[in-house]
Amino acid sequence: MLHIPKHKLLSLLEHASGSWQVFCPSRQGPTVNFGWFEGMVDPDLIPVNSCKGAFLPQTEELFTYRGTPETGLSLAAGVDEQKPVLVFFARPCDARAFTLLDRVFLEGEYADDRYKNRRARSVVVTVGCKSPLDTCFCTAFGIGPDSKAGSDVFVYDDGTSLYFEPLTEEGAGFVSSHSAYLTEGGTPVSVMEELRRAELPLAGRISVEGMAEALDSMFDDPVWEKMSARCRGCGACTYLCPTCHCFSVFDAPRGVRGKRYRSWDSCQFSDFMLMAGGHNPRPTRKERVRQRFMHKFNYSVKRQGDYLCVGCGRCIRACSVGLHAASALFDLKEAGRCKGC
Amino acid sequence: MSLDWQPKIVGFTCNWCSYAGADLAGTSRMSYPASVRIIRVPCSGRINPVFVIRAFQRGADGVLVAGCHPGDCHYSTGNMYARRRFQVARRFMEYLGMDPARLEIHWISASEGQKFQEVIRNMTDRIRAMGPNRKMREIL
Amino acid sequence: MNDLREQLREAVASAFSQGRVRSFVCLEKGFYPFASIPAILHSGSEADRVQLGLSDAPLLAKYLLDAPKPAGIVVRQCDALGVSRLIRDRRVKREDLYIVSVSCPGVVDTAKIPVSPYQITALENAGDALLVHTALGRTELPWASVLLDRCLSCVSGSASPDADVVLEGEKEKLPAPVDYSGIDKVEHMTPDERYAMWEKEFAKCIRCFACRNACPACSCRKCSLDLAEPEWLSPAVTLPEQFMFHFTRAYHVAGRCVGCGECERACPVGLPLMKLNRKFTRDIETLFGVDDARIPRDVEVLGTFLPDDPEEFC
Amino acid sequence: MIRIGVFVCWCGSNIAGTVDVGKVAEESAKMPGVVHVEQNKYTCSDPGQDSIRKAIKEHRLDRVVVAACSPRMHEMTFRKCAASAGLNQYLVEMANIREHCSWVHSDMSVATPKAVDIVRRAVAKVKRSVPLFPSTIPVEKRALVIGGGIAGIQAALDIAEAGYEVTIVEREPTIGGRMAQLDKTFPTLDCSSCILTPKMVDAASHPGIRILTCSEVEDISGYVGNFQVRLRKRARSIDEARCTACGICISKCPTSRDSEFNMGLGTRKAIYMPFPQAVPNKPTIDREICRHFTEGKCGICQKVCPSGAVDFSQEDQVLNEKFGAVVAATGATQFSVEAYGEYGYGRYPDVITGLELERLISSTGPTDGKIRRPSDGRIPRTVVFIKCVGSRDENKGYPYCSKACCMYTAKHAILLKEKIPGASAYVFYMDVRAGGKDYEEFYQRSQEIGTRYVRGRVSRIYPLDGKLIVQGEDTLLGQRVEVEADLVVLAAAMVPQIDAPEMARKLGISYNQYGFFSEAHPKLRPVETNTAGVFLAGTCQGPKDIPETVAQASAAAVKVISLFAKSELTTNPNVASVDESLCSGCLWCMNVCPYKAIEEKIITERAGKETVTRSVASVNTGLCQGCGACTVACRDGAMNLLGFTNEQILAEVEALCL
Repeated sequence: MLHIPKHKLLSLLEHASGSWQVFCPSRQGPTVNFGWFEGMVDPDLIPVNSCKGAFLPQTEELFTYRGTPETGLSLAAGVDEQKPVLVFFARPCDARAFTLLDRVFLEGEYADDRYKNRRARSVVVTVGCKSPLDTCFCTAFGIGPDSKAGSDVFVYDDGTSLYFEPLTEEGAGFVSSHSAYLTEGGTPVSVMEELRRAELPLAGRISVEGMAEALDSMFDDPVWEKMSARCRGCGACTYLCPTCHCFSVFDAPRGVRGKRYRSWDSCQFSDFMLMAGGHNPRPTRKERVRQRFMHKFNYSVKRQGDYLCVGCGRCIRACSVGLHAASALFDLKEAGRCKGC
Repeated sequence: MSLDWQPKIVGFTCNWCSYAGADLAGTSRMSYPASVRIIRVPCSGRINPVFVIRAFQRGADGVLVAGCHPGDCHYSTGNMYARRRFQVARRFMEYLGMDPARLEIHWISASEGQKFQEVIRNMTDRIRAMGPNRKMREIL
Repeated sequence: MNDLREQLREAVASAFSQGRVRSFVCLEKGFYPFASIPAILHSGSEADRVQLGLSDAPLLAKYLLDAPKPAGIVVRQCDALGVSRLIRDRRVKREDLYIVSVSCPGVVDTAKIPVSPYQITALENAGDALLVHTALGRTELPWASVLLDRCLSCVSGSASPDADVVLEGEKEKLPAPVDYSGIDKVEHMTPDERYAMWEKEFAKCIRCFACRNACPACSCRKCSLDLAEPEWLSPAVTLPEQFMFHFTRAYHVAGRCVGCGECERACPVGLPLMKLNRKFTRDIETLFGVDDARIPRDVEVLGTFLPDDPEEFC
Repeated sequence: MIRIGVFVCWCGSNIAGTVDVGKVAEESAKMPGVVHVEQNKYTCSDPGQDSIRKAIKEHRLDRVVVAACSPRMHEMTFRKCAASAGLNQYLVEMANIREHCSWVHSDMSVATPKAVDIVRRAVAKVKRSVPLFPSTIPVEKRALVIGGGIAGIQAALDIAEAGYEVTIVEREPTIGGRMAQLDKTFPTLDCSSCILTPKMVDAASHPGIRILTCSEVEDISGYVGNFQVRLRKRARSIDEARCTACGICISKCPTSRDSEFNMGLGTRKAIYMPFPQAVPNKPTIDREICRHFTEGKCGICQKVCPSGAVDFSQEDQVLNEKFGAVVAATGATQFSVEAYGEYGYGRYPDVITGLELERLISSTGPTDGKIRRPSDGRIPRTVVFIKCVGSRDENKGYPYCSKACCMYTAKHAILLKEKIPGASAYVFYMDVRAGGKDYEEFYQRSQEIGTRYVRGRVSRIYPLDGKLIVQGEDTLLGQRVEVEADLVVLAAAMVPQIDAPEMARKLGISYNQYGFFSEAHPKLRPVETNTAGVFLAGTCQGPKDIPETVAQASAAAVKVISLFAKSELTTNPNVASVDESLCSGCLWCMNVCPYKAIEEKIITERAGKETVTRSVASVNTGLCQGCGACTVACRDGAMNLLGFTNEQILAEVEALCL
């Protein structure tokens, strides 16, 4: 396998950033966050945020306009970087999440042009998850520290070197174009073994078996009221989630010029569904929290055939009042069981 | 920095004192740099510090907040609130990294046309030396 | 300890049985056994759920907004200040509340315990130390090193006297002056350094509003930052807008912040929000001679003035 | 669809000389919403205004921007012009390209783009303007005068003479106030009573004036033209209609106490008239000491009253009345000179205050006008006057100058010499302030007759052999002075009534750090307060002498009269306005409002399936003066200021920064 000493990684990325827009984790004070490469990279810690921003930026400019209805309008499409996107050090859960986002943005009748453009020419380099956190439960969704779904290159980290395993044609292309930085030889067998054997203590407490079906009859279950009572209505869970993808579109007019943007939005915000006439179909926390989990564990299974959750645990770490996918799955299971008895 | 670069200064002035002071500078033909653009509000107590941030966001190089001298407010107490608000808000803006010289707060009475002139001249000189503001500024 | 929990449970149960409350805001065991979560009880039969919340306790005051009234609440001093804030802001009425106040030795932050929560079998407060029991044995950690940040500048570990029930147990062991050294550090930077620092911090912000939603001083029915017209804040998450957001949020709680730090605890990306809030708090204290600006007063500091306030404008 | 017309004025060469008006017009035409632009030589002239009217009609303009001079100059002109063309006058905005542009710049290449920016600001603002409608409020044409001293009497007489009803509320049993206690007045030395009592009688007999004595204001609500006032008329225990003021009751009453009117230098009965010329001329029973009330005994007065006017069962009356204007004439009181321990007031009976001396000089006083020492009744030969007791002294009193003391001390010195020929007078002073018509001459006169003015403070007074030894320093000569005095008179400062702050709160007006009521503007609105419809007269606003007091009282009366001359009041529509859907009801806005114009309002609304009530802020548009301080106090963004809305100001900022 091709490999590179860890301390030389930065020079590889600096080279890569010549022809790629690199999205990777870097240390920001006490935490590690995903973001556009600015000369720093941190392969060790699991980032606070997910890397969905590589293809679905929190805020992106759709187009600019100029003129007035009286004088006529001219439009110019938002600047789309010419360089393809390289996601570096995604985690297996993140990579898997990309495949879920693809179903939303690429499949069906309409494809989202801007997502498609970024995604089409991209390469996702995933690092095997050597030290999963106490909040990780990807195995509950059939993912694991060595899962390859959604990745173009898989990287094994043996502590001193990084071993590159190309999985796709694009991945192979990326590796070969950086062969100058890589040395051939060896297979990180012990790392591979370690990843295979890794156990996630949380996953043992969670089972999604039959969850989608159980939820079919739980829309009016009192459990929603109980679960949502503590929700503070912020968007931390949805914004850090690798699979949440809601956005809103709005203008920023400045005199005779202006821009149209789209930005992430969150179903947990009280006015997410607020209509111009003042009606709000999801007026309370209960409806909003229910929407979030029904979407993840029921609607998406019906629509796209998969849970919209990869067990990354980010919502667990993000929520200040302990309302997250794991607690929800646990509580819903309990409630579902009680229904049966 | 080009010497004829003209900074953009947004001036919030109360109607009764400082706007009238600026009028007096005009009727007395006291010239000053064409840097300032005035927004008239009834009282300095109407000036929300958030307006200042908005001005910097949209491209102001400096912001002037002006009202009646404390004790002379047309509404008796408006400038007293303004004084407290801007004492803390200005410190906070500086804490966020805004250059202190870009926000000035002055008490300018209706009879102080000359003071208005001096304030604009001095402020313009200082900001001209610093160059355009880039902090908090949006790119269009 | 357990004794205090038992007293608390009884207080909650009797509040329901005496018809004093229709709901009770308290803490209960969360998904992780050592992380407490907020609970809103609706009958005395649920009183068994009540926990003191020795670790990771979220602050509860804001749940009073929606809890059916009359509503009971269990408060430590930090939460008592939040409740007082809501009362001064007229978002809840004191007569609609049934306050059970408990003394507090500080709340453990399990994130500061270098042991996986799955391994912890029990946590024990042993005076100056926290004893962490695991299957493998016992780890002893200095008490101050495992507390939530907010406990390090605690107003008082005593129970709040303005309560309907006062439960005294162990009290805060740490003298707790507010630490302004972080603010001094920022103040000593040049404007450009400060700007660069905040730019970096604000770039992390994902505008999830966790800070605002957790804050007992941010209780507007509808936040002005959510309005489409006038657009105080654009939904575009760009740096200039981040400055607008963080300026406005901090300015709106200036002189009203109770210093509980729940914003910082709620922030999922770890922004040092108290560095913003405390800047205002300290300036207000020094400029206007306010004793401890964290304590809610009948008249807001920025909603009043003295004719001889310091004059620095000319 | 918004259709803005922009009218760019040349103002002859005033604007066109420095600003390329054509260019401004051209740029204005490109601004969003602008459908019509024209230039005028003089837009404010008749033809200029005609062209605006014509354009409004022809181009169906719904907003107008006039780029010309300062709005402080011609905003009203163009508003009226637009209104005459059927456009709501608040849809007119001015762009000040003269005072703020052409007159302060000389370079056309600089002034022109600035003028364009200024127009852009006005366009952006007017786009967000909405029609506003001044509301009219009726005026209750009755005035309330609080305080029946010379200020209140004068104000009441002037208002009543104009044909409006006035009620004087006086808490003492008689009107007359401080002036009634004085003997002579400076600088003319005419007798105080001789000029005051006729006015008191005039007031009492005026058909338009009602006098309520023993009465106080308990509460005031409402706003200009419409004040709701709750008055309490304390029981006098005398049926005023029956009483003939024969005075038998007074002579037979067995109980007495120190007379307030005589500053404690004499006594009065439990049933009493403060002084013989009291108005109304009816006695009052002091229930605190009357034996009928304290012990349940006595009742002599009732027995001796030939007309059966004594009524022990009388109760306080509470009156709720409506007034259109209020004149506060609550007066001042005398500084408590006990603060100056070194002068020995209270310990040495022969150390007295100026007001006490007035009573000793007065022929209606306890000594029938003979100046006698309180201690032994002897006629004093040497009298020391000490000025600035409590005034101009931050340590023991107040820093302000009490204004009248220099002159009344000069008067006392003159009267002393008149009453006791050969007596000598020493005046210890800091400065002599004799600003006023004939005042300096009056002061000179007091010196000419031999009053010795010693510049310096008195450090100590002590008794010795029936005399008071006054030690001080003559700072002009730099030597110690010691005077053996028979009597020492302290010129005590005028200080606000103790309950002045409470009264100010009832009136919704502000007061200064001492407690004197604050006028709306120290120079230009000296009798108005910051609460519309409340005016000030006399010493409640600050130390004054009689001429000044009377002048201010008449000024206040004129303000009331001009208010009443209108059948209804038009309110300024640029007032605060609450978006109830946003208001969280914290009411912090209420605290910052200087006009008490914001009150709590309980609203009921649907929330889901429930009906809930909650409180929100509500603006009384009659009281609101439109300062906008509340808007910044409002975090919710619920409070806005019509004509200067958040939307407008943010749009202006944006327009200027483009």
